[in-house]
Amino acid sequence: MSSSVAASHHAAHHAEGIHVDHPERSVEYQTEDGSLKILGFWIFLATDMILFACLFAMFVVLRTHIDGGPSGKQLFDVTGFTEETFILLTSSFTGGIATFEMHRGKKGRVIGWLILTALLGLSFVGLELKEFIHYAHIGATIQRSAFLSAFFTLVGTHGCHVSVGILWMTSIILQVAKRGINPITARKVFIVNLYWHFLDVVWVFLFTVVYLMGVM
Amino acid sequence: MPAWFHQFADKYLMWQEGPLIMGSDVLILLASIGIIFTLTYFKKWGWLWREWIVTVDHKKIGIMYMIAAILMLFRGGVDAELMRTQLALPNMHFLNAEHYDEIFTTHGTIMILFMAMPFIFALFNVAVPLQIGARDVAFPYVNAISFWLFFLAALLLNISFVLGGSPNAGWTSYPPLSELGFSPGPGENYYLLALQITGIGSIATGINFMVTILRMRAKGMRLMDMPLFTWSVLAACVLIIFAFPALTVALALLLLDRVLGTHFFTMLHGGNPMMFINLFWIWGHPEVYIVILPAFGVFSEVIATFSKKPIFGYKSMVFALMAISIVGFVTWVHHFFTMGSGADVNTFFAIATMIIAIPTGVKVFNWLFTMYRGRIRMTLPMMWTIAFIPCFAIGGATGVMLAVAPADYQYHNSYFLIAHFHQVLIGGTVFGMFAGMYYWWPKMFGFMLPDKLGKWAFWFFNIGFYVCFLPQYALGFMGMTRRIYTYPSGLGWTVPNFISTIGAYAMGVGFIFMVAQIVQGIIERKLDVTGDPWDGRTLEWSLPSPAPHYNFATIPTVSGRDVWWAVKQGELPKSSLFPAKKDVKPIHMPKSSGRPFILSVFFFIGGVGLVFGLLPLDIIAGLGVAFCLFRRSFEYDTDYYIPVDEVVETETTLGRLQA
Amino acid sequence: MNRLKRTRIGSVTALALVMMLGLTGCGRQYIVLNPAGPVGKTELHLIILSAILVGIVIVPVLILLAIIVTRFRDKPGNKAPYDPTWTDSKALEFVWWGIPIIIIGVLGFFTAKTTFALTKPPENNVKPMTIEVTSLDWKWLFQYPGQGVATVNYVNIPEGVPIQFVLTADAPMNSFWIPQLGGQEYTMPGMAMRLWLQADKPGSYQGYGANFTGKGFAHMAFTVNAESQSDFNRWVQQVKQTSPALTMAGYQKLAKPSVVGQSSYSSFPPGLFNQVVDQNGGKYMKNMNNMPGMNGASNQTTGGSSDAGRGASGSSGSGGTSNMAGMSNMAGMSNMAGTSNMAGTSNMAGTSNMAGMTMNNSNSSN
Amino acid sequence: MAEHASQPVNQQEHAHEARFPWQYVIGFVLSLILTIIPLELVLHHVIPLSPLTWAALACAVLQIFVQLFLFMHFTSTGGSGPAYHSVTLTIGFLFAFLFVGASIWIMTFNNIAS
Ligand code: HEA
Ligand code: HEA
Ligand code: CUA
Ligand SMILES: [Cu+2]
Repeated sequence: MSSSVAASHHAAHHAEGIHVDHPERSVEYQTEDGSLKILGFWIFLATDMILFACLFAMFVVLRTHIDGGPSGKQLFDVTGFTEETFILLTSSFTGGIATFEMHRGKKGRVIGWLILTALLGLSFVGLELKEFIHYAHIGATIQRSAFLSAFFTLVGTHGCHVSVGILWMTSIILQVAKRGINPITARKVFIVNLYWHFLDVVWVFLFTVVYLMGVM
Repeated sequence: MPAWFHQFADKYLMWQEGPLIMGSDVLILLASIGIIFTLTYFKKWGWLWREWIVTVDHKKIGIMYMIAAILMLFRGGVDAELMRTQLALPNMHFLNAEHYDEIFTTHGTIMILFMAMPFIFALFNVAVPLQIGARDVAFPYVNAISFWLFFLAALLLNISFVLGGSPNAGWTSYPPLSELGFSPGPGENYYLLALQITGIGSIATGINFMVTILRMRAKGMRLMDMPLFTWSVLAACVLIIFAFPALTVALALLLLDRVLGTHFFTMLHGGNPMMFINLFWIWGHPEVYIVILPAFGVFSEVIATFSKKPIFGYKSMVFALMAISIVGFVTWVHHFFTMGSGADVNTFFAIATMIIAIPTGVKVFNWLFTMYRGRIRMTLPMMWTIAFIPCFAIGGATGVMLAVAPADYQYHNSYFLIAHFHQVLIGGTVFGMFAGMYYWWPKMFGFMLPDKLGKWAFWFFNIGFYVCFLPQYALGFMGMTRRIYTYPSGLGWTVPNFISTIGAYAMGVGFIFMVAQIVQGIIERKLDVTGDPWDGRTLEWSLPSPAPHYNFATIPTVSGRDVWWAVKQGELPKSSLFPAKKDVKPIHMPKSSGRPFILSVFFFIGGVGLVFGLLPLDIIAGLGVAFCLFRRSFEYDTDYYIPVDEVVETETTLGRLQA
Repeated sequence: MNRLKRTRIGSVTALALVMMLGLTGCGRQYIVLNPAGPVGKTELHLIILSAILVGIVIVPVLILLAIIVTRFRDKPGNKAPYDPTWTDSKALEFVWWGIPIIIIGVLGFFTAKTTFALTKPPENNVKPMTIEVTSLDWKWLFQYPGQGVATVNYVNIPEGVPIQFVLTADAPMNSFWIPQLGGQEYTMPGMAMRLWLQADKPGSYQGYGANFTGKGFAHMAFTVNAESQSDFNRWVQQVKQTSPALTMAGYQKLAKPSVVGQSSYSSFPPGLFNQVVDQNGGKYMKNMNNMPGMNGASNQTTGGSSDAGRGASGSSGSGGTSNMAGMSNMAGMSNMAGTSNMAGTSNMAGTSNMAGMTMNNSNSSN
Repeated sequence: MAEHASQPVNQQEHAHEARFPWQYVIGFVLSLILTIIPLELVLHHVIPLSPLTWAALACAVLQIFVQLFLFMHFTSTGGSGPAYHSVTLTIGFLFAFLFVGASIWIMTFNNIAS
């Protein structure tokens, strides 16, 4: 199938009303608009990175301000956050495979891997929620101390990002299912995966700075 | 009157607070009725919606930004006049402390975020795509969202004065003063939400223009061929992208403190108020360069055009812009030298701050030497530009004096500081925006503005400026601190304050002349038929005024800088910039959409909900935003084509089509 | 035509006038320019130096502008050269990169030098004195740990003695400024900052709150009376004999938002200042000192007298203009060592009980 | 028509991932290793605290590279022009670390030996 590429370039020029500007490029970059959006999204990731950096700065400054309440060492459960970490790492990998299959034009597999990724994401969010509820239950609420305010906000912001990612991925799964892989859906798959990998990177730092250093 | 109305009037319209608020209530009501009546009477609602609200055309968005910015300049200016009136004499009772506090807070906030920012965005939109030979910006739909977010955020902040009370903790809003315990009531929430909403729009604009400039330049235009205004926009975008997220975080955390009871910046339970200040200035210092760099870009264009000479030291100019934008990120502590982070910290940030003077100075010298051996034409844009140089040089020099950390222990929060930043903000940004407005006015609207009233405006504003702000340096040395609503007599403060107030009134008169000039221009409508009224040098002047909605029928081919000038000199063939009939292809254009507006309205509703703690409104808003985003994601039919015939016809009428 | 030039000249003269006013005798009012102590003098020297240095570039710029704008106008018969191809000059670029670099270099050098110098007491031979300053809504409380007295909205100091003001706030942050003695420093809740000042001659000086704290902020001025050591001692005795004591309840009343006049107290609750610092967050600094990872974070100062460390909770080594005891505590990664040790120590439990001592200005929702 | 629309990859650009997603598998394995190392180090307290902290941070930084280069095609633009995003992100990383590092420095009690 991938051998028919060259031949289908021009045929696809206006397939589905999609104006392919650059048939020689990798599929997600084939429309000019798509390649602009990918660059734009990278830059958005840079801004999001600064956002997380500021939250990290806040957390690091407040991490010892426990106001007589529980500290990270008392709260954090190693198995719990390790599980979360491995789930997210795996989901980053499965998301990557989805991109890989997208490049090979395998619609069914793309959908499959994306569903797997979203499910992993969902279980990550579930575990995190469970963790939060547990903390709140034992009195470690966001209002308890500056440390906990910073903790919940930093980790929670990441969790919100993941949740948005899941909704977004779902909408893209539907679109791929409906329209197949074309330069537009391919771009969407590519971008949502950029986002997903980025969240994985952020989590690695949460894992290190919040959890590991918390239990050190 | 029914009881509920009384309650509403007392609690939210704050009628018991006296004539000032009541007057504003009535004024706003009358103005709104007037606008609604006019639109209805002339049957303009449909027109407003079709032509403006749903537009994604960068040229129209630019115009809307500019109108909003001028309105906000008026609002902020009235605030300034009120403050100056109160300060004219010692022990005045024109405003009480609460009102004065609200007024300087909204003055600063509005001037920086709702006047300077939209004004630079206006010029981004008006000039950048035309200067680089693009059909629009990279993401026209997002561009519309940015505008409407800004617009509704501005509305949100402006209704605060008459609905629940304005913020009153200063435009810097330091906790713990801005925390719930010390600032109860909705005012501070208005500040946090309005800034948050417009900030999101600004980040989007930063990304948008960065992608536009990096990827949508005309064929053959290398980065080092770009006009300096475009370069300045790129530099400002770098600043926006890396600075605004810090503001987002600072505002969000303070909001959490206020609505959710967290302890980021509270005094008790381990909060650390200084961290807000740190985050605020991580954004705040770059922010002042965000609003000055585009002004620098305007000056570069104007000086080259009206000196009939290419800009002197182009490469140096580009390097200086980039240097300012990068070094601008490591100076933020100079706003709190006196919070005592230690001598090593202060020394580092002091020297980093001073270093900015070097590239800025290089720019000043290059402007001077562009005029040197040139032929200077004293048009309005050029007058504002020339007026900028001494004003900014003095303001910059006092900035360098502030950067001397131990000396700043004596200047900090005094009127010396107030004088510094008005010199750079007005003498730099505002003069720059005026210059840019006059310069591109014909390109935006297709007609020229009459000179005479503009010159009156210029002189009143300029002389008024010095009369207003030079005495404030003296006040600083006399120990007058900022943000005091009144002062006792006998300290020597009376005379300088009185003079300063006279200057402020003169500036107000200048502003009125400017408005009169615009009104006269609209009535006279002296059309610019050439498209190149200033004998310009860059690509936008090769287009008719105003440009057709697709800008360029065919994307021009560019080689080198100042191509339009080169074409006029016969150094480049006209055919490289003008369309040939055989090359015209259907033009791919984004469709208009009402969704950016609707989306922003949901943000506004959410904002109101958070300001007053009305959960249902927040839920509606959240669902509305999510719905809009999903609809957009599933929308594939977002573009249309302008057929060749139509383009050919338009271009033929314009007389631009080449054989 | 020449109007532009005229305003330019006008503005330059106006500025010169302002400067002149400041430097000549008629400028008694220019208190920053008439310092009455070594710190203010050092700062004034730096102000003058910086004004001259920036003037070296700015004045030529203004003159150049005036010349260029008059000479190169686009009018018929202008004989000045017109050369649109002259758009670059290595030599000139060198000049205007070079000269500012040198100027900034010089200015930067003196800035660094003075910044470090001002962290030390202005005078080494005289035994310094400590005064603890608390900014409240909207008044200033001064406590004299050595003398045992306290005042509100005025402060008496002996002349010729370096005073270490230890600053905190039990309200939104303010800034403590006595222009004629020297520059300001913030008062911040939970932190004890230090500011060295000294008056060389007796006199009465204006003090201001320089950072906005809300409605009553404009009325937060205070007076500083510098007098001879014997007069000062006599004053202390007088206060001790004639003034009431400041009780805890009295402090709590004082801490409520209000604008008040001057008053004096013959004594104050011991440890009040430290309690205030602690309760607003200062305890985090204290714990730091107990932490094993805190190596090298506290050197004993030479200049600080025996009571130098008293005011600031636990941070013993602070001779600085600008030390932030009670500030956050991440002195490099090594500090993180302390985190685990810290949790639930008795120390922590003890201090947290203090929260809520001054109830009226807690802005917590708990 | 689905046939046409599915535009597979340009062979030169992505030749290396034609059959088996080696790149992703290697990346995944590396990310697991880089997570397990600090975890083990922390749980078993084998080295002193300060180097331990730095080691954990170093592993986290290495993970950035794994995700960027092996998963996110960090340097590729699919042939659409210079890799502006790489420059932007690199500056972004510098600023991110600057903001965190400098904030800690600023907010830290600085003692000037005098
Ligand atoms: C457009 C906005 C703008 C611009 C461009 C600047 C430019 C500069 N600013 Fe200003 N600043 C503000 C807006 C701006 N500022 C605002 C709003 C505040 C207060 C906020 C608040 O507290 O509310 C502030 C506050 C502020 C402070 C904090 C003071 C305090 O709070 O105590 C400091 C301290 O370093 C400072 C320094 C500088 C410096 C060194 C520059 C430099 O970039 C200036 C460089 C320019 C020149 C120097 C002139 C041209 C150069 C030459 C002709 C040749 C070379 C010259 C020399 C070698 C001297 N500014
Ligand atoms: C771009 C930004 C900008 C601009 C353009 C201005 C413009 C002006 N500013 Fe402002 N200013 C700030 C940004 C700006 N300012 C900021 C950030 C602060 C700090 C706020 C804070 O502390 O939180 C500040 C604070 C500030 C103060 C200090 C208040 C205090 O600390 O107590 C003063 C006092 O004189 C002042 C005066 C003025 C004046 C007279 C103008 C003039 O240029 C205005 C000119 C007037 C107009 C353009 C409109 C004219 C109006 C009419 C035509 C109507 C006529 C009506 C009447 C006469 C009633 N400003
Ligand atoms: Cu503020 Cu330490
Ligand atoms: Cu600044």
